[in-house]
Amino acid sequence: MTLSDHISYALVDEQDELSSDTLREMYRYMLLARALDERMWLLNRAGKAPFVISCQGHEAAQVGAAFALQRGKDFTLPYYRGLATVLVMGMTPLEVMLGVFARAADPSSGGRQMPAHYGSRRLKIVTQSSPVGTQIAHAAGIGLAEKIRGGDAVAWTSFGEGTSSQGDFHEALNLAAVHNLPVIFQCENNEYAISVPQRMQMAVTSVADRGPAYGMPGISVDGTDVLATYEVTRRAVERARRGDGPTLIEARVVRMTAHSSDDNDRTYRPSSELQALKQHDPVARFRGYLREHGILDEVQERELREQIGHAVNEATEQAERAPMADPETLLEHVFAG
Amino acid sequence: MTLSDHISYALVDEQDELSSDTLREMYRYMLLARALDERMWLLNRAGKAPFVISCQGHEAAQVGAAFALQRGKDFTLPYYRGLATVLVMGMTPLEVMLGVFARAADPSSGGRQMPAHYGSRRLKIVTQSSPVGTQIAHAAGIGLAEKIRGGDAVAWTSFGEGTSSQGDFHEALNLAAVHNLPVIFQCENNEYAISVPQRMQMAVTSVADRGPAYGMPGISVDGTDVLATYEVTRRAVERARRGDGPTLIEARVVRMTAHSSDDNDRTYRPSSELQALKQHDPVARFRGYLREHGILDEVQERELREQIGHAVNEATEQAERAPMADPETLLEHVFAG
Amino acid sequence: MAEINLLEAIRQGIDEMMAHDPGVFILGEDVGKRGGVFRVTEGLMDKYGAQRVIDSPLAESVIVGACIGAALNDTRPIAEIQFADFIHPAFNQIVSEAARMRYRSNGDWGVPLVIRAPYGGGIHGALYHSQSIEAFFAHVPGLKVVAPSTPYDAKGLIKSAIEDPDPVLFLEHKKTYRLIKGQVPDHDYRVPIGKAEVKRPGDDITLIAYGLMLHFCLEAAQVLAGDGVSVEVLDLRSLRPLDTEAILGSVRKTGKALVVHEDNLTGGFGGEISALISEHAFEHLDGPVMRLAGPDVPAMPFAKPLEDAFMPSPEKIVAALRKLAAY
Amino acid sequence: MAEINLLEAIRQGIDEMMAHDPGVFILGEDVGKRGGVFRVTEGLMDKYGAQRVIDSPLAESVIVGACIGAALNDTRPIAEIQFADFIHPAFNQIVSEAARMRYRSNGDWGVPLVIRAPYGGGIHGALYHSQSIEAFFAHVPGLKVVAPSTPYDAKGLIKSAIEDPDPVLFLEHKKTYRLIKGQVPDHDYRVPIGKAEVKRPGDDITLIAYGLMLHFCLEAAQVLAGDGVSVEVLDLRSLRPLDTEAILGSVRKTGKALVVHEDNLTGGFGGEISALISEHAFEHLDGPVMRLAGPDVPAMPFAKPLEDAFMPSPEKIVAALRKLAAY
Ligand SMILES: Cc1ncc(C[n+]2csc(CCOP(=O)(O)OP(=O)(O)O)c2C)c(N)n1
Ligand SMILES: Cc1ncc(C[n+]2csc(CCOP(=O)(O)OP(=O)(O)O)c2C)c(N)n1
Ligand SMILES: [Mg+2]
Ligand SMILES: [Mg+2]
Repeated sequence: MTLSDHISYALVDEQDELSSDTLREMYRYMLLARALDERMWLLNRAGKAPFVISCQGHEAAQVGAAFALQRGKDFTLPYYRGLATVLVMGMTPLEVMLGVFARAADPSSGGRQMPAHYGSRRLKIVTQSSPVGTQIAHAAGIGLAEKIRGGDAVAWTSFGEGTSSQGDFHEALNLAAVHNLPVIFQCENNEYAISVPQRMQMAVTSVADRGPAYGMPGISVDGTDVLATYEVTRRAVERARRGDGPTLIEARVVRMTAHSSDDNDRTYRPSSELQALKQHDPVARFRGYLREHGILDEVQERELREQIGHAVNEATEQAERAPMADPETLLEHVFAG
Repeated sequence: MTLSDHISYALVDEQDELSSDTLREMYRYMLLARALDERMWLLNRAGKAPFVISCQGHEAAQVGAAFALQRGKDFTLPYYRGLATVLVMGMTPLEVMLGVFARAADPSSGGRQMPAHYGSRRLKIVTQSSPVGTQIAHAAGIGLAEKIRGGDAVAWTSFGEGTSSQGDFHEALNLAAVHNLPVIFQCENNEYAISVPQRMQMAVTSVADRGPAYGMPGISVDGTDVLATYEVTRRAVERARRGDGPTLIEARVVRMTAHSSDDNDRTYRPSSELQALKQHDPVARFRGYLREHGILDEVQERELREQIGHAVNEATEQAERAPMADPETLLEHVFAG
Repeated sequence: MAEINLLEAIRQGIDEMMAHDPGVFILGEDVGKRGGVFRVTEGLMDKYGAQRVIDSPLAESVIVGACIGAALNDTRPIAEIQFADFIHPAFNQIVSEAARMRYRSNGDWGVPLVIRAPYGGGIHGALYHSQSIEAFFAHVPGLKVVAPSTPYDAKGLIKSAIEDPDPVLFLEHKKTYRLIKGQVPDHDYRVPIGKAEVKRPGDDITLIAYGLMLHFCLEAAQVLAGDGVSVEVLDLRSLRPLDTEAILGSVRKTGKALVVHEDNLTGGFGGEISALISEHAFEHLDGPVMRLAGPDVPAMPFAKPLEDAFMPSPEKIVAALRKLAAY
Repeated sequence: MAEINLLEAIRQGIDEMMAHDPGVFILGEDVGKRGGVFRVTEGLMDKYGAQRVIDSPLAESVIVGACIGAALNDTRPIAEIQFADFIHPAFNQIVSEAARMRYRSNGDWGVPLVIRAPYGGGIHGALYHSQSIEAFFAHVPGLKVVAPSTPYDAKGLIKSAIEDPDPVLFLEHKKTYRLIKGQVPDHDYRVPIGKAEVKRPGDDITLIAYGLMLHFCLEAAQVLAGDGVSVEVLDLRSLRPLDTEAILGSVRKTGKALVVHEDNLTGGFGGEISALISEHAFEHLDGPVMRLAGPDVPAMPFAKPLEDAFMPSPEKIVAALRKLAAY
């Protein structure tokens, strides 16, 4: 039994008032993302995973947003921090771990890409590259095709605040606004682009300020608050499905780790800042909320963690045992057929 | 005697209250630009100039802005509609006509580029290409170098509203804002990019709306009003010289001709609109102002027109007689030395 | 059968595909009311509506990028780049994205996209309206690059390109648009991507070209016939996939080869063809593989004497052929 | 004389030029506090201040575009592209602008700009952190392209590049950064742009390479020496301007040539070299000019077995050399 069996697809819908089950399910995804992420770092330190890049600190923003989308219908174009996004959209821990180990069965790329370059046609998670920002244009195009074809699916894409400096961000938001396309642009602002702080990246305090410059709403939300992110995304999805056009959402988050396993953020982040990070942990925050509101008790929490721990172990072991791609396959899939 | 001998450099300074002489000088540049421009079309229709692209309708925006700059000190990076800009910055009618005829002595490119791709190192008019928007980044870089070198020159660049859709616009304005660079971005909004109307180009009514999204002032001005354009530019120049950073100015203008001599705007512009264009003629408007305020009488006007007519004739004849580049020179200037 | 020019052939091909498949649409600057600055898409907006013939903002990266996205969402986009010279802002989207999505997703996602780009000079277009761009893109695995020279091929290839499951860069030589006319059958047909064609058979020298240069080569071959030299003219039609067998087959027969392109010599696609020949037909060579190409200057000037000096011409090709024949 | 690695050599070269000329400055992502993701600029911000070592926004087009502007305003900018793979958004600024300003202004304006870009694979960088990009840029007239393989050359070339009045793309093979060490003199010196160097003299085969491949070629040549075959290894160092005389001189002597690069085969720069040789040294050839290169797949995969299968290796070079020797 893998964890994915527990996923209740029905929970991912557009309801306004979230049931306790849904809230616990959201929490479960956040915990799962965190557990997988932490495991990746362990594997990296153990020399088993040459490259790791984290979603730690972004879980609430991603889970909140993804719960406002419809799995199997809406397109997601997450970036490399999108682990929690792809989990909610249906990727299993095993599938994720196959990517971490770059195995042949990695659904994203068969081990061709670095880990965290998620993709799955089945789940409408669009294959992602490393050059930042290109997916923002693809999201606009998916929305354009949806409009041409008369469908009501939504394209949701995510990227960092550093990436909002790329020309593709500008061109894509502008096009989406001109044509009222059903697209949601989620900027996960963690205030750093590797070592470059936000004040060296832009002269405004919020990326959301740019929405109106394109003629679309720009909304800044506390991205460590899963319910707040859910709610703004839900409204943006409604707006998009109604044909009223795109929304830019800035989710303010924290990057709780170094940029990646190749980085050392102590060289550029003040230690006081590093120490304060834990205070903004979105997982802890949501746990506090659930406990406070009596939605999650200690027993449930323990069960959940055990379940997840088990799933992560199993996924890790299974993935590690899976074979690498045959060198003969190097030449495959340049073109179709 | 060429017309340039008449140019009083001192007039191009930062004074607040413009003297009558200065106002007449502004008018003279507008008239000159118009006369040269009209002559180019005649030459085109006569089969003597294979390509013409116009500044008609943009004269006030360009002359107003350029009078706020300091010739020989400030950099200009105009686009292909910048005839009036380069005249004020010191290019002579003969130099312009040498470009129209693509003669070897064309100071912009020696006949290598299409006409209207102005450039002159002596006059700090930066060599311009055809791919739109690239110069916006160069302007930011000139400002950056100025800051590094501790100078107080300003970089002024112009482009159309269509061009504001390019990624380079976004990246350059953002960089200029982050570093408070002494740059003025003048968008000459004539509501068309060839045949594409503004509403298909952007979902906002004014390009100036984008200034605040970068953390810089965005000012929309009636670009058919030479004095209004002068005034907003003067303030932007002061701001830039003070080290307070860049300004985005949208000058609302009209494109009184087809996009270029290769275009036929009757295929996409309603005839009512075409007929109404003359009502927005910035040259006529400024003439009205000067007459109303008793700054220009009929005699002066006639003299000015005669002088200009003479200068345009002379420039045309001289340029036409000038030799083409020797084919042997094809391989020159790929690299220095 | 009707005689039409190359531009009309492309328009017809697009029109027929749009009529047949509602997923085919066009995105580009001035493609709508204006029908494109060269008029390739003229009349298509009236016929298929502003939803399928879309005047884009002036932004090439998102023209291509959005078309990639649209291709992923079950449509068949045609991106028009107004002049090939202006494709460079979209370089990243083409090279890093369109060309790699299938490979990087291990075959999961594909990008059925056509990018049309009018290229080439000799039309008084100056430095930025005359460029040949094929060398940049024919180097990119995952991208198909075609460059037809006749109306028949153009129509057959544009239809193949639109149907192709992978991204195709469709290069249209501006000077051939109205200059080159030819018979095009009334019935539906395709020209396969990746197949060259002998446009004039011959025995003594293989002359390899595409686009406008193909026509200059045919003229030159005619002149050489007068010299008693039989020149085989091979029209590549597709640069990627390249019809290596057709090239090698011809050269093995003739023993000599001249490659002609308008693009700058150094690092141009002629180098690839030359290298292939010397690697795989070395023993058949009776002389050096030669190249005739645009000189190594940044681009083609506006002034007529300079433009003429830049352009390869039938005369220059004749001179090179004579040199090779005499070898 | 001190033994340092290639990365340190580049840093030293930049440092010395910055000390000497206050107009030299660096613009790039993470070049400041972080000292670059590879640490090439480590310590330079402390030394020269945040005004001259500038952490740019994440936007390659304006990194290059602003450096072009700065170069026009009397400074000597060094643009760092974090990985060569990410240079493509700046393609338009490099190709249409930097490389053409001198030509298009008829010599009036020049762009003294260096663009540094770490390229190449074999470092587990996967599809987008491993690319070779030289073929795209070595095709562009008006641009210089260098690719050193030793610390000595790297230091001498970066200094020449910074002093050069024209734009230079400076390619640094990532795998050589710390792997390749060598003696670098204490005194000020330059290595001229446009000059190749024989790194190992030989008589039977000319082996041509640059960057990391040069070292693999030296290893392979050593193996062939054991076979009794004398291989001359030519390090191009500059791809543009290309030292044609050095190439032809060597091949005229040996009669055989193998070109090696990591970049994809088809349309790669090896084609140009092969074409030059067969055009200008045809009569001296005792065998086909051969190429060994990365296969024609969009890029180098992450999974080790696939990455290894992609990379040219000393063993593959040995095999190709043996085949050529036996010809
Ligand atoms: C076009 C491009 N340039 C540079 C890089 C190298 N790079 C990878 S991530 C990154 C920083 C991204 O910052 P941000 O967008 O804020 O996202 P975050 O990692 O903070 O979530 C950089 C510079 C890249 N991947 N693509
Ligand atoms: C990158 C690029 N794409 C396309 C073109 C072709 N083109 C030349 S001018 C133009 C329209 C420009 O419109 P706008 O910026 O509004 O300036 P205007 O001509 O209206 O003053 C286009 C599409 C170009 N020159 N460069
Ligand atoms: Mg960030
Ligand atoms: Mg306009």
